[in-house]
Amino acid sequence: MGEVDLNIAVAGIPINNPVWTASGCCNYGRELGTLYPLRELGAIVVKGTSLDPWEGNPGRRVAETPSGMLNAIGLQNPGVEHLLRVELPWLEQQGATVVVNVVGHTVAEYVAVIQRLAEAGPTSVAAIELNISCPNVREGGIEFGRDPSAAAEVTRAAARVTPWPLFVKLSPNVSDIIPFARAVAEAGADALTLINTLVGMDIDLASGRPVLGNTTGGLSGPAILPVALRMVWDVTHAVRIPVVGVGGIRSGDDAVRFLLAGAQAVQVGTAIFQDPWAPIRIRDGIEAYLRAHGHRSLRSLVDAVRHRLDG
Amino acid sequence: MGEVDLNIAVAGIPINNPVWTASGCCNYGRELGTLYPLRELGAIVVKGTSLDPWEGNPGRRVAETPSGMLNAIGLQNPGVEHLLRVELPWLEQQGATVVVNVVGHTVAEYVAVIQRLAEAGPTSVAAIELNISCPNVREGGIEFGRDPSAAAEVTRAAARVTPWPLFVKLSPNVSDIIPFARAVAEAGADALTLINTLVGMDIDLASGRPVLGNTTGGLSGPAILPVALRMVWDVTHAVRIPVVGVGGIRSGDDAVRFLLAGAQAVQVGTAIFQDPWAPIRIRDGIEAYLRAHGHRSLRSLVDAVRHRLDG
Amino acid sequence: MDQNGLWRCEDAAVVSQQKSGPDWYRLTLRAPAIAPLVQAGQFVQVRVHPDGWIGSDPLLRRPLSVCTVHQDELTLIYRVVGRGSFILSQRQAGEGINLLGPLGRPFPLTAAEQCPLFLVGGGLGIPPLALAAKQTPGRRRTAILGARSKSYLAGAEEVAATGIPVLVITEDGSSGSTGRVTDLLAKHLGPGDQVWACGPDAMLMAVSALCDRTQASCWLSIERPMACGFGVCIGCTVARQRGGFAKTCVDGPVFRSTEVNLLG
Amino acid sequence: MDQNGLWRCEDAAVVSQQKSGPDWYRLTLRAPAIAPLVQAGQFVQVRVHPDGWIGSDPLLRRPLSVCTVHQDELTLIYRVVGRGSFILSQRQAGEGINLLGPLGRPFPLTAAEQCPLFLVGGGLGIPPLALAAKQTPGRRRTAILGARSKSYLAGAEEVAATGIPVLVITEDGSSGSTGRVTDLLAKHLGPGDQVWACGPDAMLMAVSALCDRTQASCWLSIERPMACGFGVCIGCTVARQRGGFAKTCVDGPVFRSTEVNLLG
Ligand SMILES: Cc1cc2nc3c(=O)[nH]c(=O)nc-3n(C[C@H](O)[C@H](O)[C@H](O)COP(=O)(O)OP(=O)(O)OC[C@H]3O[C@@H](n4cnc5c(N)ncnc54)[C@H](O)[C@@H]3O)c2cc1C
Ligand SMILES: Cc1cc2nc3c(=O)[nH]c(=O)nc-3n(C[C@H](O)[C@H](O)[C@H](O)COP(=O)(O)OP(=O)(O)OC[C@H]3O[C@@H](n4cnc5c(N)ncnc54)[C@H](O)[C@@H]3O)c2cc1C
Ligand SMILES: Cc1cc2nc3c(=O)[nH]c(=O)nc-3n(C[C@H](O)[C@H](O)[C@H](O)COP(=O)(O)O)c2cc1C
Ligand SMILES: Cc1cc2nc3c(=O)[nH]c(=O)nc-3n(C[C@H](O)[C@H](O)[C@H](O)COP(=O)(O)O)c2cc1C
Ligand code: FES
Ligand code: FES
Repeated sequence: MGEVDLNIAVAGIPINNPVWTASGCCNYGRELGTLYPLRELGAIVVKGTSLDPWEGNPGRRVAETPSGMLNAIGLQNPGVEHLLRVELPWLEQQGATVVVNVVGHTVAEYVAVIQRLAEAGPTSVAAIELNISCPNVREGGIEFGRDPSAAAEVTRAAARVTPWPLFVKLSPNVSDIIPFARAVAEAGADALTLINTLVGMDIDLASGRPVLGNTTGGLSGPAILPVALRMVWDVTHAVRIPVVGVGGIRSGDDAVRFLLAGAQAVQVGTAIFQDPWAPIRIRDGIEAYLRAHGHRSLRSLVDAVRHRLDG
Repeated sequence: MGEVDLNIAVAGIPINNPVWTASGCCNYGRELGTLYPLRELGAIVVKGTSLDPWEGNPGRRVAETPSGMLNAIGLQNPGVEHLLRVELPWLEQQGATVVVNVVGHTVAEYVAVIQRLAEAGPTSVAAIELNISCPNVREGGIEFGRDPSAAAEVTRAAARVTPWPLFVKLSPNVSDIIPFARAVAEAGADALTLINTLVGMDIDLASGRPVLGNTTGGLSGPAILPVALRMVWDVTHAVRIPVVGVGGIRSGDDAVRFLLAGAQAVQVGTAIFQDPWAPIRIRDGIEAYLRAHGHRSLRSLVDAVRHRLDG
Repeated sequence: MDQNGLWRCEDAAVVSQQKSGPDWYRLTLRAPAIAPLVQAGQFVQVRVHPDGWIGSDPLLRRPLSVCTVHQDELTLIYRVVGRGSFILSQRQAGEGINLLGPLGRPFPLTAAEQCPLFLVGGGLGIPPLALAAKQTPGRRRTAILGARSKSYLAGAEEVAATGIPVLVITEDGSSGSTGRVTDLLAKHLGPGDQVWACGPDAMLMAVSALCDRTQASCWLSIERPMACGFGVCIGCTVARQRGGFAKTCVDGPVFRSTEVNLLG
Repeated sequence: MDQNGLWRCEDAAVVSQQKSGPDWYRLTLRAPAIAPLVQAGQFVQVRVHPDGWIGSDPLLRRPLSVCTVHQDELTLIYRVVGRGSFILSQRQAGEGINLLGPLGRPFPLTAAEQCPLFLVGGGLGIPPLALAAKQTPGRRRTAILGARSKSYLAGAEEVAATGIPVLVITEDGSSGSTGRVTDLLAKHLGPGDQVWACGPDAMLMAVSALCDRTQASCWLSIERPMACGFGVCIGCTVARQRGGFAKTCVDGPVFRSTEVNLLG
């Protein structure tokens, strides 16, 4: 049996396999890098990066839930200058393919992060991923990701300044995700990542108060897989730009479900916490599936699904 | 140690304990009735009832997911006449407290079901629960539950004709649940039930096609508990009418979390499938919690939480 | 807990668990409340987790047909196909396994018909036929059992142990004749005969079509994914020929072939 | 899988598991890749499920400090407080348990200071002090161990076995003197002394305040809920006195008391 070719280009970025690590679940790669070469990952999506350092939330930040977890990290990160000075040079040495997840409180902040990156022009960066699940301080704290026109506005502004392909990561906490997908696609997104976390909470029985310092948190892990898969399916049936699926993936079979729903790549987040080798296992699982189903390449599966979607 | 009093009135319905069975998860009570007296349940919310019989969906209807399940029953039910003729007389004999979950494709259908019930005036019925997660055929299939004005319209029409307290059961598949809660409260709802299922799907690896006959299905079970709890919390902090919490509850501790979030009662759905005695276990678990925390009555906990919400 | 209904919930004790084929197991449980009640064709809903397991995944019970009953013990024969059956296969003698049952409508055991009765089973459809053979002592029965090859004839031993004539057929000819159960059935079935069949949908449809052509009466035991197994979720439906859907867990799993439409 | 990093992943074999108190257990594992690397104060991330368990609940690993190391074996002492620790308590000799480790910043073992060192532990904070005593042979150490009552002094035996002087105090006086660890520590601590403390936040804050007053230096081992345990999620933070948050899993769990603000 010959090799299965896992190479694929997503929105013009060539990647050697479709399994990426999700933002916020692999930091800047140094920890996983002690376990295996980061080149083994299709891409590494680094922690949400802001213009200035963000402190993150006080109090308890994580809690376990049935087949899932809540997090309220509050996008703690050391800012774009640190990324450029410390993390990207190291990532470049590792030969990693880097996607920078960008966060901001205003359109101007998102734009400034991308401009600063563009100015410095690090060669390890392959794409920008806009995390629009941030509170839009100008609009009274409503997330960019919960209003299609705000989502389009930040996308348009980012598309104007990015020298790299632009991925927009959508929030699942909406009545209908399709208008968001359409709005950001029209505003210049090259690809979509979905989904971010669902909003949830836990309450402590002893105190009667919320467990998390931030009251609510983002629900991730296997529990949300069916919701993520449905949103990927909805969006691939509605827009033509590539989709990267994320949400609860912990096996090759899980990942293949997203590919069958029309995604061209997947990201792995929470599964890393239980098993830091999860992305490698998942990649190998996809390869095994392709081989068992007579595909010589990932491209062949992705094209077959695309054909079905178009048909 | 004295007895803990679990009696409470929710929107004017006196119930002997706060644990109800959720609609669609106990049929009309006959099956559970072979295991324990239905009077042991705070109330039984019967299967969604339509004017004429609904056939339900073809193809596969259920699938398991991590800590959850998907269902695409399609609201199969034998219609309101059957309920009146066959089920309610039997439920009355059992001394059960019945809540009728009502479904329809148009406002007129919802109204007609309630009018028919009102006409017949069965004494076992204690309340009406509007399930507004139905496709609104007049509005091109968009759910009543996904548009606050459609939700308000059907609520207003139902409130006008119901002789019983009116509960409205909200869909979690919305960007912000508060406008829905406010809209239906203003339109005359006496109480809110939340949440219904999240939309999800699964894909079969062998065929590459959706597992469920209906493509998507409703996600229920422990996986969704954090989302349900957050929505109950959001709504009890925004509106004054009573809230009944539902979503993934399978233990007394789970139920207490909802009471601490401001719910006055809970419903148990999916947990029944694993353990038909779950509602009884959960009731006993709430009682044990109240005793351990020095509450002589459920009322005392509910009032303490209300006080905190108002404070 | 009051358990005066027709079905019970009990912590059964594992008497023995053996791997008996490439991917299938024999599990014998001491279940004094449930075992004596089981009628052929009925099933139990099995909680696969270890005693006291605290966790919600896998969430649902797994339905398994009862293969044989000896006093207060019952034997299940099952194939490891996914995580539920895998976890079940790890349970060992002495451990407890929680069961709900017996559930479902059995084969028409009480119909005192005099015609020949064919018990037709394919693969994991064979096990319940052992109890069917045992519980129809007054009837002229023949078992026709098929599988892809010899080692997949799970439950054939139990059927043979009842003493009724057994005809075996495998797709690769490794046991009995070569072919499928309908090939054998076609040779023996006559007008007015009766067939009880259990196996994959494709087999059931072929058997049912053969019965129609031969004017034999036919009962099918149908598997559908279940959430509850006791009638409350309406998740396990099969289309009725006259329209609408029946629940396979309480209206079935055994249906008259003319009642249901397996493709509907 | 390549495991050339400083932390490893291995299927450790359960050598023994004993219930050793009202609600706590001693678990000894053969972990040849991890055991030799462990420094006092470090922990392992334990997958509590049985081998091959297929399911996603509980989802996360559970962090447990290493109590003692003997060649390729390590001993964990843990309390059953929830479902993860309950499931762990059901694992038996011969079974496999998957570990990640050793993780975290240990106590400042290499600092060759000459001052007296007090190892202060409360409740389930006692176990890691056994390894701390073992790995500081050149220093003048005293252990001060407290719990609510005698049977909750989990790990005190292991500390005593290192041969260092041990002072015990319980809230009910059932072992040693009556009161809290700070009552004893106050009697012995002098300026310039050093304290390594492990226990609940309230105890750590009291110890830290006492050290400040006494002008002793103080290290605290801090427990925070963790998702990953190896630095990628930023979920396990404690506030830094100079602002911002530190990760307890890689920047800690052991911190200089002046670095952190337990209330922040
Ligand atoms: C009435 C009835 C009797 C049965 N009797 C037997 C028997 O005697 N021996 C035997 O080996 N198998 C039998 N089955 C099939 C058996 O229930 C499934 O093989 C088993 O549930 C698979 O679970 P899993 O977790 O290993 O697989 P998974 O595929 O991981 O299960 C995932 C979900 O799909 C459901 N599922 C998967 N396959 C089937 C199937 N074929 N039928 C129904 N649901 C399925 C499971 O219950 C579960 O909810 C019977 C099924 C029914 C409905
Ligand atoms: C670095 C470190 C070392 C530890 N060493 C020990 C030890 O040697 N002995 C011991 O008995 N306990 C120790 N603990 C605490 C131990 O991790 C928890 O008691 C355990 O995780 C509880 O899990 P559970 O599933 O039984 O409880 P649950 O309450 O069901 O757990 C639910 C979630 O909360 C987390 N959690 C609950 N309690 C704690 C806690 N006190 N600290 C951190 N997370 C918690 C769990 O990890 C899990 O994610 C340590 C914790 C940390 C952070
Ligand atoms: C601890 C944690 C931190 C996260 N931080 C970010 C982030 O900085 N930016 C972002 O876009 N998504 C973030 N996410 C969301 C994940 O990238 C991912 O979309 C989500 O967790 C669902 O995938 P999973 O179930 O595989 O974890 C975070 C998730 C977790 C669990
Ligand atoms: C099989 C099934 C059928 C359901 N049918 C209905 C229904 O008819 N009407 C309704 O309002 N909700 C229905 N629901 C939703 C439940 O009442 C409940 O809101 C949801 O399942 C979440 O609770 P749980 O996690 O406890 O199941 C159904 C749920 C399931 C699982
Ligand atoms: S499985 Fe629930 S009704 Fe049949
Ligand atoms: S637990 Fe994940 S960073 Fe510390």
